[in-house]
Amino acid sequence: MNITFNGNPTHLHEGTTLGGFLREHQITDKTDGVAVAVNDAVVPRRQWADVHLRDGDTIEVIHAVQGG
Amino acid sequence: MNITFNGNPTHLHEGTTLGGFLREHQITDKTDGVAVAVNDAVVPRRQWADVHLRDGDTIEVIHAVQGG
Amino acid sequence: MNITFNGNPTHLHEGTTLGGFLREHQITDKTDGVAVAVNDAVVPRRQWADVHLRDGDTIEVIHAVQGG
Amino acid sequence: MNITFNGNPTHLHEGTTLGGFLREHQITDKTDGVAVAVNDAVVPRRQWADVHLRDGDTIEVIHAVQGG
Amino acid sequence: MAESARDPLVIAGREFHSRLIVGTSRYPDPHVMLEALAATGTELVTVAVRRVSLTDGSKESFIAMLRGKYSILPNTAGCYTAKEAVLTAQLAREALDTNWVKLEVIGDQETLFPDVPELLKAAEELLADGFVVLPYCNDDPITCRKLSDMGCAAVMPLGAPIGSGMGIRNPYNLRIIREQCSVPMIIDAGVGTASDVAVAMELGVDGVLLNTAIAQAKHPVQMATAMRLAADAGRLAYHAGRIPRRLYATASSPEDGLIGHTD
Amino acid sequence: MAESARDPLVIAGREFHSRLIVGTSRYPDPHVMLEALAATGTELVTVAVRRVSLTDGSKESFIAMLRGKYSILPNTAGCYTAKEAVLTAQLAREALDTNWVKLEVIGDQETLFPDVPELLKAAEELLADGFVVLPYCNDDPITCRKLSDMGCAAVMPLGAPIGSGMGIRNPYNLRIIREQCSVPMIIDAGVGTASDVAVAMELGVDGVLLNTAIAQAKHPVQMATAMRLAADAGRLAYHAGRIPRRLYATASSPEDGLIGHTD
Amino acid sequence: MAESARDPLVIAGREFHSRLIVGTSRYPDPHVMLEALAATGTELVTVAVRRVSLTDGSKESFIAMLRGKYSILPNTAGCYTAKEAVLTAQLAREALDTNWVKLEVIGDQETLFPDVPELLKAAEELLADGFVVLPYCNDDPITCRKLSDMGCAAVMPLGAPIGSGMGIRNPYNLRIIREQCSVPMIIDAGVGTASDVAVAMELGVDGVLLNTAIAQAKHPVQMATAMRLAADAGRLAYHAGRIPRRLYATASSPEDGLIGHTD
Amino acid sequence: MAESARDPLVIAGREFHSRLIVGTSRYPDPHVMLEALAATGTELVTVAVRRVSLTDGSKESFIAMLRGKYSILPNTAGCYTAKEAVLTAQLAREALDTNWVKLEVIGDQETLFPDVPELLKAAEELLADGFVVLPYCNDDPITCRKLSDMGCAAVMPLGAPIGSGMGIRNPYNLRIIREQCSVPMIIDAGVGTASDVAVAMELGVDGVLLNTAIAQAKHPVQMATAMRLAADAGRLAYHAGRIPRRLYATASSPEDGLIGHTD
Repeated sequence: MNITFNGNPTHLHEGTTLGGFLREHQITDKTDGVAVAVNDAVVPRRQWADVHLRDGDTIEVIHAVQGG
Repeated sequence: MNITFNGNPTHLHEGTTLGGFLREHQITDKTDGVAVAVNDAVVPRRQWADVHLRDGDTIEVIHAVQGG
Repeated sequence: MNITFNGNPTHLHEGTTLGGFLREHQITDKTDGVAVAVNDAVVPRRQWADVHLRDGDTIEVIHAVQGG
Repeated sequence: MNITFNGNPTHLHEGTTLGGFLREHQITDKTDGVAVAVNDAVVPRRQWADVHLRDGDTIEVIHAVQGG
Repeated sequence: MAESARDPLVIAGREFHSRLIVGTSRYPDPHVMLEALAATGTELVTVAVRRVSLTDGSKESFIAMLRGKYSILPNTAGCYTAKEAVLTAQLAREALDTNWVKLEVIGDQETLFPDVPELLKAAEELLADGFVVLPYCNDDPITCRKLSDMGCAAVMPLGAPIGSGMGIRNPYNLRIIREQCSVPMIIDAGVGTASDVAVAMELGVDGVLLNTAIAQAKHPVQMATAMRLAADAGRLAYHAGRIPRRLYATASSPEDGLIGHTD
Repeated sequence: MAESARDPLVIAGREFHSRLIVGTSRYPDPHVMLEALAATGTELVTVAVRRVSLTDGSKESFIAMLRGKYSILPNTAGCYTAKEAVLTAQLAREALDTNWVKLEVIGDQETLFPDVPELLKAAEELLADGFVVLPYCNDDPITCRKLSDMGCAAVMPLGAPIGSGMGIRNPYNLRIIREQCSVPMIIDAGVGTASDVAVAMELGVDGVLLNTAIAQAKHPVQMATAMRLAADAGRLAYHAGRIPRRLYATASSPEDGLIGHTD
Repeated sequence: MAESARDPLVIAGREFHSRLIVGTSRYPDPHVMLEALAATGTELVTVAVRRVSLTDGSKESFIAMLRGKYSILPNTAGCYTAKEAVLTAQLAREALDTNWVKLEVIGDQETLFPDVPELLKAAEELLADGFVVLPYCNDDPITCRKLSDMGCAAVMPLGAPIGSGMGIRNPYNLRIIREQCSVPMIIDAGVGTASDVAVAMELGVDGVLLNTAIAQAKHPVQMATAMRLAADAGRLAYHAGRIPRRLYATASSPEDGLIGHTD
Repeated sequence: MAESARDPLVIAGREFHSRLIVGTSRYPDPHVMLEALAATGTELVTVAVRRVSLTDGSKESFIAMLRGKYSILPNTAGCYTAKEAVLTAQLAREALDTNWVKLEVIGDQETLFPDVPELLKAAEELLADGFVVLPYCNDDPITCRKLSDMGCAAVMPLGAPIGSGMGIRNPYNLRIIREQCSVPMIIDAGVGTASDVAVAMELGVDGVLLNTAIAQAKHPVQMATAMRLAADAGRLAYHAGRIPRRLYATASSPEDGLIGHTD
């Protein structure tokens, strides 16, 4: 299936969970200062494991950076 | 019937027309620089004669004054 | 004889010394923060005793006050 | 003899008059907007003819120019 | 003034030969008002619309004084909401046979600063209804850009609060608006004296709307003349291209040929 | 301008119908200079005096352009001492048949600020020698008072350094000088654009002397016209009596009879 | 500073012993950033939230530097719409365990001025969602009043555009906002140097948010210390009650007992 | 303040660890004066000298309060001529065992502006007589250069008239003086509040002399502390190297990685 991750089209295997996808990017529910939205809705970290990604999903993963 | 004229409660005889009401205040469709709204809708001067006022109507009659 | 002391005409006995005159105003060469001019010339305190005042002398006695 | 003309050392024949010297520079008492000083003193134009220059004289000849 | 005549102010395709828009309020009396308006050289004057009073007879006298002499620009002064402002503008259009409006939607009785969202809403509705909208707004580049993008005929940021006489308080924002804004830019409100108008025009704005500075001056007609001259002066200076500012001097008389110096 | 004509500038008993004194230096060419001078409406122009050069033939051409058209005010620009300034003034008097002088005694080549003691000394000597002295000075109330007390025909404090175009840097000192000074007060130097002239005139000064702001503008003649208008505007506004400054607004449209409000 | 400690800044019931909120952006390096933050004495620092990059490994390093040392105030910098700002704030809340947000909704990439209607909309939604909202806004009294009326924890009008270093461009509007506004008032953006902070605090504002003036100074840590001192100085001076301004002098040394004068 | 301690003020070879010189006049009472002086951190305080009064007994009490705590800088306040000033300085030297003098020769009772020629004359005589001369003068680059050339230990141009509280009226002239002047430059007079001191120090001046702004504040001791902090803040900011001023913004949060934008 195809999703959009931080603005980039990305191909995933069917049945990938959000948690699984994030782990591939070294992000676990222990990673500090990170948050995730799927289709413009924030997904609390405790739910990452349960969320099954669907074709066309848009995923935003953010963290804190320097800002004024 | 009772209407509100420029913010003041006013009693009128049944069947009064807008044109008739205005004439009582020395305003005719020849009076320059005047405009009228009934219930927040402007009534062009050529229609004044045809408008029959109803109980509860709100009438605004304005003219130009000094302004910045 | 007559002298001017800080702008005021003053009568003195002949032979008054500067030191003697100052003592009358509780000023001795031990008094801190005070200075004296006779006829627009500063007289160091160690010389006060030796200076004999003359008729017409102008004496200025000053001290430090609040200033900006 | 040697004079200084507008800051420049200049050699003249004995007995040169101021008027004569100026004529050499196309300046006559008819020339508008010009003035002359010899040794820091202004010489009115009517006297130019009578002034005999002396060795060491300093001559300034000025005119009006653009100014603010 | 020959020079400025060559450079008319164009709003919504209409040419004006004065860069001043002048209010009709707060003059000592109507006679002084008319003299002062004439002295400014303006062709466009603002009026308010208000309820006719039951007591006072004449409903026509005021506007009659201006008819023929000036184009009328009704304002929506005193309106706090888009709804009030739109109805007021529609009544003014009906009363005065003009679809031009100085759109004023204020947020505060004391300071008379604009209410931005209500102003934008009113502008949109009035443009949809065919009005030529001249909005009074903050010196806010974003709001000015929105107003010009939606089709307002001009933007009219304030130089300072209405009636304050504080002049041009924030020339920096006005410069930014000038850079970004394609429609005519009129400084509305804040002018206290003639030099304020000159300063505004030198910023490159297209015109100035003023009222109190003239009407409440000790001598309104004289001040009106001063404003006309200042607008011409500022506009000309803007086009003439001023010298740069320097911390200090450069001699304006030649520095050679000085007397008493040996070369 | 009718209004300003009724209020001439009087210096040493002589009436001028313009409040601008204009320099003749740094124009692109003599033709532009003459056009610009005419555009200012001035009646009094400044010139410098310099040594004739041995090479250049014409000694008369420059002054001939001005003769008849303008009263000439020679300056002592470039003089650092009273001695130089006095001799320069005396030569100018002889050359130009005028006992008027713009007295300039500077202390510094770069900034062209005045040298106060030398200025006062030169003023004293020139007054004793029968000159009408118009001294260029600092915005220093004490020096201005001394100059006027000793009999100078005017005081001419700088608005900003010569040629800086910085305008009126310290209006406060100028206001103090205006309060204290009985002779005409002319702002000499610092003007960069038209509004600077209007600001100066609104302070109540009697006139403005300027040069670079016109001569070095992109379009000198247009700027010259702007300066004339700004001087008239500022003078009129000064007499017209401006409104007071307020932190904020007072409505300039009536606050009663608003639409949609229940009385 | 004993004096200012007695007078803490309270936002949403939380006490801060520094009146500076400091940004974490644009420092030469993280080490200098940490030193500079410490030197300001601030307890509250702003961060942005951005997409993690696929390439760069560390997702935690930056925030880890600040954790424990400072309260974190995430901003919504770069958002143009209420929708973007709300989602960004919600992500920041999830990522950083704080419901505080510096709400920034801009209308223009170049000037970074706020978009007023989108800002108001975003503030409303975030307040409804339980956020403590600190909005960056124009120096517009009406918008500030709306933001405080709807329940924002503070209003943060700009002193000048972000990063401009122009200081306090329009103290008049800020004074009006101060008069009208009951919630804490923070000057956000525009500070260029220490005196700008002192000037702001002397207007009676409750605090200053700054970043570029420190981060981009030649010596950020020194400037950070200067800012801390200036904030304390300005706050103290505000409470100390300054002397009135006068056109001129009143002697500060006694005028009697002068030497050489006959009484 | 560690940083500023590393950068002492050196006048005539003497080091001071505060950049403030503070007057002793016009405090509510001596106790407040002593507390305020201590709060400024100053090491050098000014006093006047006046005739002892026949009536009042104590001749020593005032100076006794300061002895040991502060270096004393007597002034010649109230002197109109070089002659008066020189005698006053000589009396002060005899009375206070110091050859330092704040030289003040004024031209006007009301404005207290200096008399330039008398000031220069007095400075010359006092220098010849072995004094360390700190002259109060106009913001006049030429006079400042003369004073420093003749050997004065510092120049002390006014920021605004004594007691006016108007702050730094003409930063341009002060910048020119700073450029040209090699000796320490102290702003004497004009300060109204803490930010004025910060502004002065950011111009690169070496110190500030003030009195009324502290003594006449509602809370002198608090204002004294504010002045100390402001001097440190301004000095540090001057050394820290401020960011340049820009008309508008440059983002202080990164502009890439924004949410909801497709790359």
